[in-house]
Amino acid sequence: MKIHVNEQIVELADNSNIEQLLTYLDKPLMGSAIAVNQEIISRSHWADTILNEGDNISLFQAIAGG
Amino acid sequence: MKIHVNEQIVELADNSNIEQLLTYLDKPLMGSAIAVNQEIISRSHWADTILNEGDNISLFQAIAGG
Amino acid sequence: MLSDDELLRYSRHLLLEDVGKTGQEALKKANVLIIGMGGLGSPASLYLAAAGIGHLVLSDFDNIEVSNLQRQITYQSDDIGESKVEVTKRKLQQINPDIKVRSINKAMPEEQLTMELTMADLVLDCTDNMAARQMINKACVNAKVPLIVGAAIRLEGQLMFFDHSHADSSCYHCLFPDSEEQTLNCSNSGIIGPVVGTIGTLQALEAIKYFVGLPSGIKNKLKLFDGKSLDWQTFAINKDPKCTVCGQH
Amino acid sequence: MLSDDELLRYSRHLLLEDVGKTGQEALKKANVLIIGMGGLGSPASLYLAAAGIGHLVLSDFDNIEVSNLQRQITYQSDDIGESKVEVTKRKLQQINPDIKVRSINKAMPEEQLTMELTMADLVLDCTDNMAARQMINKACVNAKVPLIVGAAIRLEGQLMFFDHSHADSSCYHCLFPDSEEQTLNCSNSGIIGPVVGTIGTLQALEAIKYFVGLPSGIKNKLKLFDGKSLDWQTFAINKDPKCTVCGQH
Repeated sequence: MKIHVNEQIVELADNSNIEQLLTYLDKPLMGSAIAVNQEIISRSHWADTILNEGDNISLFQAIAGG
Repeated sequence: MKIHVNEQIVELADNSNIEQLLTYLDKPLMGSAIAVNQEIISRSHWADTILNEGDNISLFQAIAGG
Repeated sequence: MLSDDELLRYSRHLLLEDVGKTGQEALKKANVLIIGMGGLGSPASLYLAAAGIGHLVLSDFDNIEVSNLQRQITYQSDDIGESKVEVTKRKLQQINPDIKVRSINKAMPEEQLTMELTMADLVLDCTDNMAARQMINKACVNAKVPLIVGAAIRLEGQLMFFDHSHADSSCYHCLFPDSEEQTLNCSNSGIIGPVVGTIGTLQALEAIKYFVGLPSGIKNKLKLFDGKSLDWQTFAINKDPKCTVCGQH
Repeated sequence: MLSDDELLRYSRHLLLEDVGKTGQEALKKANVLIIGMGGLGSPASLYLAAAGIGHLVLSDFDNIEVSNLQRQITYQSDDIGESKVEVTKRKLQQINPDIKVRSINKAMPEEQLTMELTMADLVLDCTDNMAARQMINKACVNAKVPLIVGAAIRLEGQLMFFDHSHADSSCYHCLFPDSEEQTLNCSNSGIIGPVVGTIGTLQALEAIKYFVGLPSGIKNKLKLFDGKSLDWQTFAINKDPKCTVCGQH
């Protein structure tokens, strides 16, 4: 299936969950947040959140500065 | 036809132009700007811009303050 | 009650249906704790003092350095070496002699923060490190004090509002559960002044709206600001029932 | 060339790939004319001075009144009665002694504005009335000087960037062709400080980006800010070929 990650198209196996996406992207888990279709998914739900064709994924880091 | 004006649904005669919309809405022309689907339409094109079913119209006033 | 001087000073508020006399009196009664007097705390504290927030408490342990002056608009060159909170306190009182400003010139340990929260109606997190952000969030959750979080680096900003007076509010830890320090901060990654300025200014806006009774558009939301495009993205933050800070653990 | 003091002062810029030494030197060479030292001009001028814009020209004819202090964060209570440009000039020099600041303590007639534009790389419109806005736009179109326009009232803001160094740029008059005064301004409708502060701060951001060579996300665009929801709308402004200011009339 095709999903969008930070506005880039990513081809991913059907029924992948968020943890599998992050492993596939080789992105750091530390300090990361992830949203599916503009809704933040808590870390505790990354393993049980199944992604669907056409989902818009936003992946970003915590900013600590100020 | 149905169009959206500042996120409200407005029922308008087919093939209406922007001037006709403003007359229908009884809105002041002075200081107003109008956008159709996120694009500003110059005052000189209000009479020849025909609206279409489903168009998103934004109508707002110039702000002079600061 | 507002004095004649206050009626003049706040006339641009009194003209607003959304503020008016009632709103101005609510601002006058308000107690706001601002933690961090850097790039976020500068505009946030200036705008809140100007708006007539009656009681401001400022916390920071830093002295002013020349590299702060590129963006921390409260400070001037001859303030270098002085305490940020003391200089800010003096300037806020010069802007608005009607308000009370108290300074805490140290890094507050958790117990002191908890004590301060018993007197605060609202907290602005204007800090610059993850450990402080997690501690402030936890203390605000426990004390049920609303928290407006700002953060910025490079040309990017983040803004959140968690109203911990409501038990169903999500929290900063639901969004960012990692307490470990990020490698990226202003000192090693740089920052454009007006980017952090925009976020701090919006923290002040949300604070004013909170006290005058205007609904916030960003409760349990995260706004991401891209200073390159000037685009904003908005994300809903659901409460994580398993959150070790705000969940039913 | 940057001095050792400048390398320290601007270290948070020098860390940014998008600015660096080249960008900082471009800021140092830049000439910016800011017209209006009110709610927009306050943060805009503070952030540009802090960022190291080498030459700032400030124009306003007002003296400071107590009702300004609710949002115009450059000014303090004991400045009341003094000239806005003189007080701002003094404070900007205190923030950053390395830059040059010149003040124009009057309403500039068109000829003087045109003369000033021969020395300006960029103009910020921070005024508070439609007549001034139309005059500034026309002069910038004719002189081919880029113009960043800010405006705010109540809880609403508007932000635009017209790069008149390009002949195909649209202009303020393409968007708002009416020169007649609007009935709504800050004096009769009120304003929340951080709303006008956000717009002025973003004018400064766009100015900094322009000089360091970062593309603007808002050229020939209008950003509308709703301070109640914190939502932004973006509109494209096409050049009106029949525009009496920028068109081929």
